[in-house]
Amino acid sequence: MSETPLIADLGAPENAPLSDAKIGVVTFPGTLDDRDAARAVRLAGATPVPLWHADTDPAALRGVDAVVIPGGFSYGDYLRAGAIARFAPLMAKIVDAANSIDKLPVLGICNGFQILTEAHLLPGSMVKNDHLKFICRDQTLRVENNHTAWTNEYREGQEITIVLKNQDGQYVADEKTLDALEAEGRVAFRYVGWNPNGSRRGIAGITNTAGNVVGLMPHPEHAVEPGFGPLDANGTYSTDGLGFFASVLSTLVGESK
Amino acid sequence: MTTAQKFNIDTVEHAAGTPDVELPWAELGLKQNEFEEILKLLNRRPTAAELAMYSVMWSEHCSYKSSKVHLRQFGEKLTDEMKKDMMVGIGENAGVTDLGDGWAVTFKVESHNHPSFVEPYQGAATGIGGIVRDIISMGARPVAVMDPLRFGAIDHPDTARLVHGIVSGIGGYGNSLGLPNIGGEVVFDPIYQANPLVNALAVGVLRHEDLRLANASGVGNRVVLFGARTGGDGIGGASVLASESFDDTKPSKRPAVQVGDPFAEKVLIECCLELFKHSLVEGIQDLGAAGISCATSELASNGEGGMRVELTNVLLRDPTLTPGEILMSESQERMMAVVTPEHVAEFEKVMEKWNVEFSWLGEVTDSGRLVITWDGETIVDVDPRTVAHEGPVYNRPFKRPEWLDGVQADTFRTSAAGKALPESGDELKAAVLELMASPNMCDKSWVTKQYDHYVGGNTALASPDDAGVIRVDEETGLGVAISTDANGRYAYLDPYTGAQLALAESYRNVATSGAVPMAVTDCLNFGSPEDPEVMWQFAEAVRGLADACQTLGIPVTGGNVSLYNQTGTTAIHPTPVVGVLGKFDDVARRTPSGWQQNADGQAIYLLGTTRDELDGSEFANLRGHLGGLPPKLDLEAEKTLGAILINASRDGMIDSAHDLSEGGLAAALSEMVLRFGVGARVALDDLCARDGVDAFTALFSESQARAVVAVPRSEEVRFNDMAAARQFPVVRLGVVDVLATSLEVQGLFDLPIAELREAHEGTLPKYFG
Amino acid sequence: MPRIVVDVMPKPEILDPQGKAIVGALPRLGFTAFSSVRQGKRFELTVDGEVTEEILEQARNAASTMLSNPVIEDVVNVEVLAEDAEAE
Amino acid sequence: MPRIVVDVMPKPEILDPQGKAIVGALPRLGFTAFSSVRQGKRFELTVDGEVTEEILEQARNAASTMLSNPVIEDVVNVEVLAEDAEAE
Ligand SMILES: Nc1ncnc2c1ncn2[C@@H]1O[C@H](COP(=O)(O)OP(=O)(O)O)[C@@H](O)[C@H]1O
Ligand SMILES: [Mg+2]
Repeated sequence: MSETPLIADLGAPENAPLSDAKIGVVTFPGTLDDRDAARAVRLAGATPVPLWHADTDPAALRGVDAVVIPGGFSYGDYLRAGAIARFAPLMAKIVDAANSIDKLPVLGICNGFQILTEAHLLPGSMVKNDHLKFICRDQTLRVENNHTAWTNEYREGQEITIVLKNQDGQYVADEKTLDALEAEGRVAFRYVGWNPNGSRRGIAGITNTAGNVVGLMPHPEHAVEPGFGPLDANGTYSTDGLGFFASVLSTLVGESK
Repeated sequence: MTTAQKFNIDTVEHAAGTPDVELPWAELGLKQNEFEEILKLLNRRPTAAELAMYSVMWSEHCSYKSSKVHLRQFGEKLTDEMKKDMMVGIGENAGVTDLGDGWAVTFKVESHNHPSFVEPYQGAATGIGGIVRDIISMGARPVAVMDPLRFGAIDHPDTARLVHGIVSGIGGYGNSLGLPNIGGEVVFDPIYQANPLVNALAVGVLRHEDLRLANASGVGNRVVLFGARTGGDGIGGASVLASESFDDTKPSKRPAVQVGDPFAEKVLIECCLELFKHSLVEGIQDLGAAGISCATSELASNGEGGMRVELTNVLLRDPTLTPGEILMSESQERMMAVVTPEHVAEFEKVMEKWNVEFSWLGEVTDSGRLVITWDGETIVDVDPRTVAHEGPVYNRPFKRPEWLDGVQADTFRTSAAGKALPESGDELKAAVLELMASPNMCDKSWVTKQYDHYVGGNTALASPDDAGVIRVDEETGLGVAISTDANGRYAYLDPYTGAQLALAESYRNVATSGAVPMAVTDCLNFGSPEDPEVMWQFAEAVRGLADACQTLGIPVTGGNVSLYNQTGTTAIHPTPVVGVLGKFDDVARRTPSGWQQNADGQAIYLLGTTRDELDGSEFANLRGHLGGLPPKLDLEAEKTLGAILINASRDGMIDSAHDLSEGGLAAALSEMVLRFGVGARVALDDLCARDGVDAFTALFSESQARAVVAVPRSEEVRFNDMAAARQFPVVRLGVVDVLATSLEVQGLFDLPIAELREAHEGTLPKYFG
Repeated sequence: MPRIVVDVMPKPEILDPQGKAIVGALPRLGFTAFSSVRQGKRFELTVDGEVTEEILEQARNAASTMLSNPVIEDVVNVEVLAEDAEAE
Repeated sequence: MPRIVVDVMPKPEILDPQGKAIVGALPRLGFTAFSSVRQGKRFELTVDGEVTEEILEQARNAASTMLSNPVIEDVVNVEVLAEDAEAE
């Protein structure tokens, strides 16, 4: 078995209602936010399950109910962000499961989003920020679509503050694709106030047609614990990121009913 | 033909038979007496490979030959109290301090000054890479980095190149490793023009049982090199070794600079942590300066005393490298470990899982000799201690500079710059704005927003707070705080006191965040040790630092010395960068450095005494003056202040706190307002009356052992009682006013936050885009 | 040893932030002749032995599947590097 | 409009982490023919009007002073792009 080393305590809090929901967290070489994503899953009351990029076992997905592809610099972001990771054996399984009738919920955060576009699970791509620098800031987003597997616990139009940190975060796609995304309501999140990287139409995140695959550049897993994340407009700690994980749990509960 | 013959290799046998061969020892930086010492040690001439090893290991950088006699004080002045929590002290890759609950922390600061001047991006990037490997080699998981930086004048034509390159290099490497950057320094001063200082600090945490040291013990244990392949990095200057026979005329091409591969290092970190978790290595050492020469000789001499290595087993990036060059190469992202034979298979499995290249080089012996072969023929046969630890030690002459009396006599108040000082409200307001927009006091977020400070999810405070705070244990909230500080101007005016003031400030910053100071690391950046005046500055700074550590009761656990930071005969200001680490039982108790949104009506107090101390200050610097004596040091007052801040935060008596340092009260109040955009109304009258100073002095003096705090109304009595019990001066300045949109200094000026922010935040973008 | 060059450029309709920054900076250094700049990538793939048509085909496939992302980039060139270029 | 191509490669003796990562990944996709990969940059500078020798000289200067970092990179090529290449 390929265990991801040193993801801290992986158990959900005891007696959590959904602690038997298993959410996979993928580690590639160069992944950075896997431990944070696992923590967020745990704080949301589910059980994080480490998944290993190179796992070729037929059961490599280890029976998880959803998958998070966390942020970082897989393969150093060399060549293009996500370009090499996309070819990992595990990715083929994730793509199949996401496209299957079971519609495995998949969330790609930052580098995870980049990997999902390289894997063609989501349209468009990311290029360097328009200012060409890495940027780390507390970022406000508007939830444009609250019907996806990962956003149903938000209100439509709700503004949330989570962390943005990236170098290649400028979302680009051709006009036709952008128009289609808008028309189909597949823009899931938009930057509010300031567009931090020059993304087309202020797009911070998108969803696939079925709503089970969502990718975004900012990091919900860094806004789940008071005292350790971004500050909202009132200067208080934001835990707005928890909604992503609560949403997927609702989705799973809904399905099992 | 053997490989040795093919390469025309200089073997031990060959050396013994050819005593008269001319060796390029001078080109390799050795002095005549040092070369003679080598001849004596070996009782024959060294082989080319041995010469390579001795020359790099006996360099200033690796042997500390000029600084050693002074650095000893850090050990000699240790008291039992200071040793209490120190698990590993000076001498290992980094010091280790016990945090309790089975946790320990390791941290160290190092310089990468010169490489960063030559190639700013890669120089700074590999600076982070190097210090992080020191932390890994202790058995720890690195958890954060910091970057104290110093540049030339902000408007010098070369400064933008350095700022852009160095900042993106630190970010590019550190961000890719997943290490939050939690603090540092950005200072501009023409004295650093062609000598920017790029210091890098890393901190790591470990469970006690994971502690690893750099020693090769256990006869028969295997020695392995893993990570990146070995290339010609860092041996450019030693290209005389391109031909081991010293007669070849064609110099081979060697890289002028090293390029870092942060991805390779990230994989190396995870791979090492997996090795530690399964206890697969006995000893481990990172490869930094002097590469394999350093790793083999240190591991061997710290362990059983002997090692045998076959050098052709080293995986090469450049097949033209000669044995001497392989021994000297400083290629990044490599580690060396000692593994028992029974763990070899498991070790290899971990390497394969992480796709890390490795090669078995040899084994530990009890021969007392480090024997290196090349295709079976012996090319090195030395006592490893003579390479690693028994290098030359110099008692370099030092002499107090004659110019110093003149400089110290030239005080700010008696100088032309000290005339026509701001007095009226409008003048003082303008001066505050000028100060807060000045290169050293302005907002540094142009730099820090290029750094990830969230990754890991354990960052409880980061820049611009006084200290960076990292949670170590998620269950209990156990954590650490770190601050790094130095003031080159103070140290120039008086190196003994200047070094102590750096420690005092760092200590104060850590205490202000609410943590209990525990340990010290230092990076001593100075000019040439061959200049007796510089050597005097160095000796004084070390003496000062060691004395002050003793008084404060916290040990130096590791550090680094960077000499020769000078252009021609002009040395940089002596710049002892001091990092202090403190402990929190629960980081939830940390104190942020600004008024908070929910703090309306909280009382603002100033702790400490304000004197007329403007010499060496930021205000004097704005007026182009540097002379007089630095502010008075009072370590007992620092201790008391620290105790008050720590206890008050633990008992919920203060909600925000900010220490006073460069820029004095004016800077502290401005920064507290700007932190969360919350206004305040203060008055200086009581302070001025009590301390006998005018408003200008109250605002801009840099007297030490002071801090501003915000106390909830309900806690005022308790807070005052506590300060009184410790006989520490406090004065109430005013109140936090959430509705106010300004910093109002009653009777003098009302400074809108928006105006202050614009001045404060505009400076770096103006120069650097 | 022979090398195959693969050149990849951003698609014309995709904004190229690096090219834009360069074209803005050139005039400040006195280089005024250029109205636009685009920055792409050049890969040099070393082949041990002879470059057969099959190997060239591998290079073309690698160029379109991995070395470029067709959403934002075009492969503009795949060719064997002239022998003399190797000398330098 | 005519374009000048500037090709910049990491110096051969300098580590190229990107090339290293690519050469490690290629075999996993079945591209086994390549023993090493180096990744450099390709710039296309557009000229309004004719490419004179003076403009080409500007391009060469820009290549060595701004488009490359001479400490770690070599300019391997500065040339006018053949007209037909513009079509695509
Ligand atoms: N200024 C200093 N203060 C305290 N310890 C120092 C100082 N400079 C060097 N040291 C210690 O000397 C030892 C050797 O230093 P160094 O050569 O930098 O280590 P490394 O080989 O791990 O880079 C280390 O333990 C280091 O902490
Ligand atoms: Mg070390």
